[in-house]
Amino acid sequence: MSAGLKLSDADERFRLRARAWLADNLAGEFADVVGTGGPGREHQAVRRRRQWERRLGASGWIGLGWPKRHGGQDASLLRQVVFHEEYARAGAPARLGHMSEQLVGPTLLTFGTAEQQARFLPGILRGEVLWCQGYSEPDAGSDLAGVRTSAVREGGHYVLSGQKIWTSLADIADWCFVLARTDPDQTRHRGLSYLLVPLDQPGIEIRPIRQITGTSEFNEVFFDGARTAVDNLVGAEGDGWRVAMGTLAFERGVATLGQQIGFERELNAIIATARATGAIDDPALHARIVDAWIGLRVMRYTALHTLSSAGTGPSGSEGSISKLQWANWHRNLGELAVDVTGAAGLVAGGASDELTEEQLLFLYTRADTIYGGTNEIQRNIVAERVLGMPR
Amino acid sequence: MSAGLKLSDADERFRLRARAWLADNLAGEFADVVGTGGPGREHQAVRRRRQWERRLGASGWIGLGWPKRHGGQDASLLRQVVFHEEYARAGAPARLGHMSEQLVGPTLLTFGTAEQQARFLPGILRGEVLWCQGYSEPDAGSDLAGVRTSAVREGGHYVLSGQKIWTSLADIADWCFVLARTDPDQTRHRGLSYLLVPLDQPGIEIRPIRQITGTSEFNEVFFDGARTAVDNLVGAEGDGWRVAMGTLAFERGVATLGQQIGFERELNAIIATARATGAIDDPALHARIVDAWIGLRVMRYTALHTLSSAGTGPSGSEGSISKLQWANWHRNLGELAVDVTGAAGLVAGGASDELTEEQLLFLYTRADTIYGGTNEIQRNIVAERVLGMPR
Amino acid sequence: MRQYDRNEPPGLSEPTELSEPTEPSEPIERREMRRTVADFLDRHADIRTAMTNADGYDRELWRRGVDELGVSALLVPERCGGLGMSFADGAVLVAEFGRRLVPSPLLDTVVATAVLAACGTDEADWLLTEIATEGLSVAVAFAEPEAGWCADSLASRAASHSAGWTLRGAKEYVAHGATADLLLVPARTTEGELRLYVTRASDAGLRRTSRTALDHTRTLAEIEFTDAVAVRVDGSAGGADSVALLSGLMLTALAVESAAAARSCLSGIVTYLSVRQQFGRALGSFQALKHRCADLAVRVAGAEATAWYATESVGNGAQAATTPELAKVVCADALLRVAAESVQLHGGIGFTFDHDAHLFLKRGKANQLLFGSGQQLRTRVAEAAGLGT
Amino acid sequence: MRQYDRNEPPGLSEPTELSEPTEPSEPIERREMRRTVADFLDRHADIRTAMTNADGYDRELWRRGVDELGVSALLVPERCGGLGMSFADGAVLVAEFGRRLVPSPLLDTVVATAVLAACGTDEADWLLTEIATEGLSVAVAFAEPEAGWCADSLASRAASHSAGWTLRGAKEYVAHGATADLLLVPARTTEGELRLYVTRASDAGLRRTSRTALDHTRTLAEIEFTDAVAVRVDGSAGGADSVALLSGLMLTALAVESAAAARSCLSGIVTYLSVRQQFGRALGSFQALKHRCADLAVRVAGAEATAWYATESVGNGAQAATTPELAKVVCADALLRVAAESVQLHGGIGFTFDHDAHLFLKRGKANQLLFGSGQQLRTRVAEAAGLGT
Repeated sequence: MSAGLKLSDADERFRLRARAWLADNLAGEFADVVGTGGPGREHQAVRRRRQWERRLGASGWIGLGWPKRHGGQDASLLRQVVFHEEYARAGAPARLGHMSEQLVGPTLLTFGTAEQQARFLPGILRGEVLWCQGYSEPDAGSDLAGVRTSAVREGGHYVLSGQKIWTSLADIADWCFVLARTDPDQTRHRGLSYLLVPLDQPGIEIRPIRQITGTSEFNEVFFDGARTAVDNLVGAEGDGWRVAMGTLAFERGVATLGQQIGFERELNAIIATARATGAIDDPALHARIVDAWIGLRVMRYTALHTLSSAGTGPSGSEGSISKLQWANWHRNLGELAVDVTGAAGLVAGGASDELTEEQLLFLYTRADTIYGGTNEIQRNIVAERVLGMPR
Repeated sequence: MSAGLKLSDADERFRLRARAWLADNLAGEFADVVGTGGPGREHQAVRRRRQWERRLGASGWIGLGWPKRHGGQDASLLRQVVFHEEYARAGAPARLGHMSEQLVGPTLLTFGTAEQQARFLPGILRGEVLWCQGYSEPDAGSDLAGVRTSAVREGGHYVLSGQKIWTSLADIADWCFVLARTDPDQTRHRGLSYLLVPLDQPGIEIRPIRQITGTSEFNEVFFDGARTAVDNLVGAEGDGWRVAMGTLAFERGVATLGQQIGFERELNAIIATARATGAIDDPALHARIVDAWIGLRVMRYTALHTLSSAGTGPSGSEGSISKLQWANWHRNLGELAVDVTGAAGLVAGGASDELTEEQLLFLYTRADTIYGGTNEIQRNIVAERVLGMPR
Repeated sequence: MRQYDRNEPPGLSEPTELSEPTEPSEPIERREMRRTVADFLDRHADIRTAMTNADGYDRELWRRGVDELGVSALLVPERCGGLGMSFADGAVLVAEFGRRLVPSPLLDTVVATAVLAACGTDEADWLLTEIATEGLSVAVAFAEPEAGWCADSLASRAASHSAGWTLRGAKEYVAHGATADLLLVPARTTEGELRLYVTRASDAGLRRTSRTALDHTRTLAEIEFTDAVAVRVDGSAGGADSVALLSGLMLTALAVESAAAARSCLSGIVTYLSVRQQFGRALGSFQALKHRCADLAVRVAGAEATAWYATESVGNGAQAATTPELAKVVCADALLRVAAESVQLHGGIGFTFDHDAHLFLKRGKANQLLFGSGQQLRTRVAEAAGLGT
Repeated sequence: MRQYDRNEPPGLSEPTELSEPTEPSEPIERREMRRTVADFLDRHADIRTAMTNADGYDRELWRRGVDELGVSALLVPERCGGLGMSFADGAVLVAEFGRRLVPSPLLDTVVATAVLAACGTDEADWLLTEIATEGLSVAVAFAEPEAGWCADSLASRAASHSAGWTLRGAKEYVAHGATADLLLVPARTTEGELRLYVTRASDAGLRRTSRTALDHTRTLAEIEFTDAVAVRVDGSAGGADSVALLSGLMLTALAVESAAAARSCLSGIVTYLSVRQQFGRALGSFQALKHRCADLAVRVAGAEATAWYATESVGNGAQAATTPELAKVVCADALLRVAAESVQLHGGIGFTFDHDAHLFLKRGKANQLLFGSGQQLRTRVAEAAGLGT
């Protein structure tokens, strides 16, 4: 999979530096975190992975692409991709700081005041402060404009009431960025504000949601009189929709090629299983394996194509195409995974009597086509904004 | 395929009678019409097939299910199915009188005046008078309520202006049943009337439409001052929508099981080709062949299931499910057909340099998911009327 | 005559009322039975409690079913104190339990009693009498670690003794095998002949290990037989036929169950989409979702018809021998597809453990795998149809 | 940095303007060329006339292309009087001709000149000079009745004589083979070595038979060689490499053409749906149709990227050897799928000969079959990837 990225000598040196650092650091003190976390296993080794975040931050690997004046490295898009690839290839643990670095950080860089930047960015860059996202609500689903959680100004604070859902990492995060309705007289996307809310306070209750995998990566967050200072408003009051949509746009970015390395590892494991069980000799399963292999290449070429046009092409639209592409591919991979195990897929595996990797993949990938914008929402976006079809 | 129909002894005797009649009549004078007509080949042997219609009529095989008082045989649904099966199994030619017998006949039985029934039904039953359907218009597509062809009353006549399209057999039919707008002040499905119009008159021009197969089964019909007597209005003036929709409901009926015998013949031919070309050893093509075979069984079971509930179950709704089922199956069969021929599918076959049966099937079956209500319309109907989903 | 019915214009009628799924073709008595079972389950079945208790099903519900519905006696001939009903009657129960994913040894018991009734031996009749009167549950112990569900490859051994038979071998994927009262076991005589045996689950010569199943609503067990005392139940005419009947009925029952579950899962989608509002309107009014539901409806209709046909043609020699295989493939595939769409169309909530969407998904995947994979069964169907390569 | 771009909220922005499909990543000069070619074809190409005339293409358009665009000289090295451009430049022409389904020997000529330029022999250079200056068209005569496009099985024979070479054998499915000026032919020496030869189409030792093709926009010929005079064009280093290059470039060119045709076919669907009114609104506003178009857009984006990658990596030994095979499969499948949806979504009009929908459908099916079926190429890809069974 390494083919395709055309690297300068300097970029190649950067790759080697990243590779060496990861090898060194994952071999020693942090050997136990290798391969932990990730879809279906977000509950693994959380304390150790928090420590790992600090290690990453201390060595300057967080905020690679951020401007130097804000503590970043001003690294090119290509180098960010390279780092993601090396990170995935090294089997480094799933990032707990993903939302901190990729969502709230960029939002603050774009919309935050100088004070907010000075206050919040360093903690993110050091890997010390973890953030989670408070957008979805039970009755709104994919329709973010249906947000009902209210934030009422009382003196120097906003007081929040309502419920968020699908908040991953809320149980371990320090702060939450919340989309709340500050103007009750406005409807839909008007009258919303983007607030930074500390989680460790009375008035906030966090309940894990048990998923179809049996594990809990998502939470419900209940606000009942929770407070945050007015200084923690990002953008203008009532301008939260614009800020939040900006955040969403940050979500899909350079991680794609790194993500594909994880996909390749999963596919290789499935192929190995198929050889072991003899499933690879089943024509239908073999055809699906080959299709998966080809599909992974097509995703890689699509990402490289997008990357090669970065800066000149339209932005955002590829995000939805890429999301549909990988989410469907991954979901199909989940079905393939359990199918190659044959009848053994009927029962949990091994002595621990826990679901097998293949069963977890089958179940967990069902979320891929739902979270981060459902397939249905993505198709709307592609049809209307990429193809320009009428509403 | 003969399994599944539970026949009484009397019904079994009916089957044998039909089989014997078909064998006798197709072996002698009409031996040359065996296998003629049908999708992609409607232009074949038209004169001889008109004569065959008369032969059918003379022996009482037209209007089997019609009431005896109108010249029919009052045959049960089961016997109608049996006749369709035997007809298909015998390789009898595609019916030119389909629309006469299955569409306009039932419409006249339900909505016609006694005079209209007396005037028009005997010609249909004798196989002498052929009818075609004037519903679709160029700008309306599947939206029948968008009909623009106008019929203006002048004395004892309606005078028609406008254009119909997708009118199969218009080039050989004697009459056309036309949905026309008699009240120009009304829109959509209001103000339409159902008129019987003789085709052999000035003011009507018929132009064949060349299809993607290169042949022409459909026509455009241009009305420019064409006339028909007011006696030829079926139902009340302005009530044409209801009459026409009744006609559409007649279209899908007992022919299903007979149709499947034709499908089985096509599939068997494809399997024979696959054996000859070695395509059957290609795992992907073999899997598609098996899926097609299974799909044909499922269609048969679905038809039998529907039949077994006839009279007690809801009507109409199965029509859309069955249409989606067979149209998609048949379209897939068309792709399979050309694929099993391998690279030979690139060029026309044989000395005549005409498209092969497989190529014709590939091309023609594209129409299956369009005519008689597109897949899209059928899905709307299933969702809203079978599943009861909100508009 | 149906073809003369009047019809509303497409796209202009009001939605028809949603009614309980029924088999419009079935005799009135059977429809009555369906309603009785449905009422019974609506009142008494609690899937969540049943699937989480140690037994993996609700013993109280079983007991009640024995008393009120005669679930164990249903297919037992009247000569053995049963109700003497047909497999098609039993399929009604399988469908209604399946529609709600009720964890229960019902399916295996229905099939086992049908097979025992067909055996016609004194031993079988004696067991049937006990099953009917005591309300015993039966599990079908068929698959083996090496053979899977391929009857020809089964290797468990039955040895003849003066007192009867003893069994040796290992079985797996036995539904409710850890809790059933009796086990129906195909095994080979020392001459290599395939025969059907019944053992008591309490016999000291067998060890049952419950496995955590992907499908929470159907527990699976491994069973090791080490000289378990058994009774041979098939007659001298030929055990292979009995084993083929057992396999055919299990496949048919799984097809019936899958089709029924697919129908109720689809109903659940439609209900949710009709109620759930987003972007200011019911989700179910979005055309893209409607069309997907319509495609599912086509699939479910085909599955129901196929399950119906397989049930109707049970034991009918005129039918293709592999109708049960075909039916299981078609119906299990349909269920998995509907269930997958159910998770998707429910959005986030469909991904939670508390929502039932995943139970249908897991049942769908499990039913695809039980009694032979899609590919294995397709191969059997293809060979029987002369479509071999 | 792209990830810092602002973004409109989903579902609230105005539709973006539809622009001509471009390769955003391509160098400015190449984009200029694309625009020039597009303008040229928009002005001069008449597909319907070209496909129905006896030649199966428009000789006048070819002549004009030679004069105004240098279509035959494009990839000819400057030392031979050509423009010395790369295969990736040639792919721009292939894409623009493909987008419009222009019947033309362009694709084969682009590939053949690229292969001849890579040969580096005097014979190849001499031919290249003639192709560039005379504006000759070249057809690639590869497939044989027994071997298909499997290079290892090719059986046409080249015999060495004092005056040069003569060819014997039969080729089929030669695009524009009946009208091309030159034929590029892989054949075997008497020692069984695979080599590349060029014959003049006017040679008395060959007979060309035009066949009615499924795809009206690309005529196909059968060619029988009976001691046709030929020139060997590949160097002593190894003809098999040249034949592999020829196969790889043909597959890549077919991929590029298919992806471009898929894109323009999709644009055609979107335009039609946006204009066409039914039930009182634009068809394109129906969500079910939007979602299908969105799925097609994902597919086309993947095909374009794959064709781009295959083109960029031509001759790059670091790439997987079967990238061209993979690209042809992905792109031809995408084209057929888009074209099939195009016929469907255009409704009745899409089923008429006068509408272009069927031309895309036929091109899609033909491109699936040309140079190896999907299954054949998938097998090659799988084996090269170590996915063999």
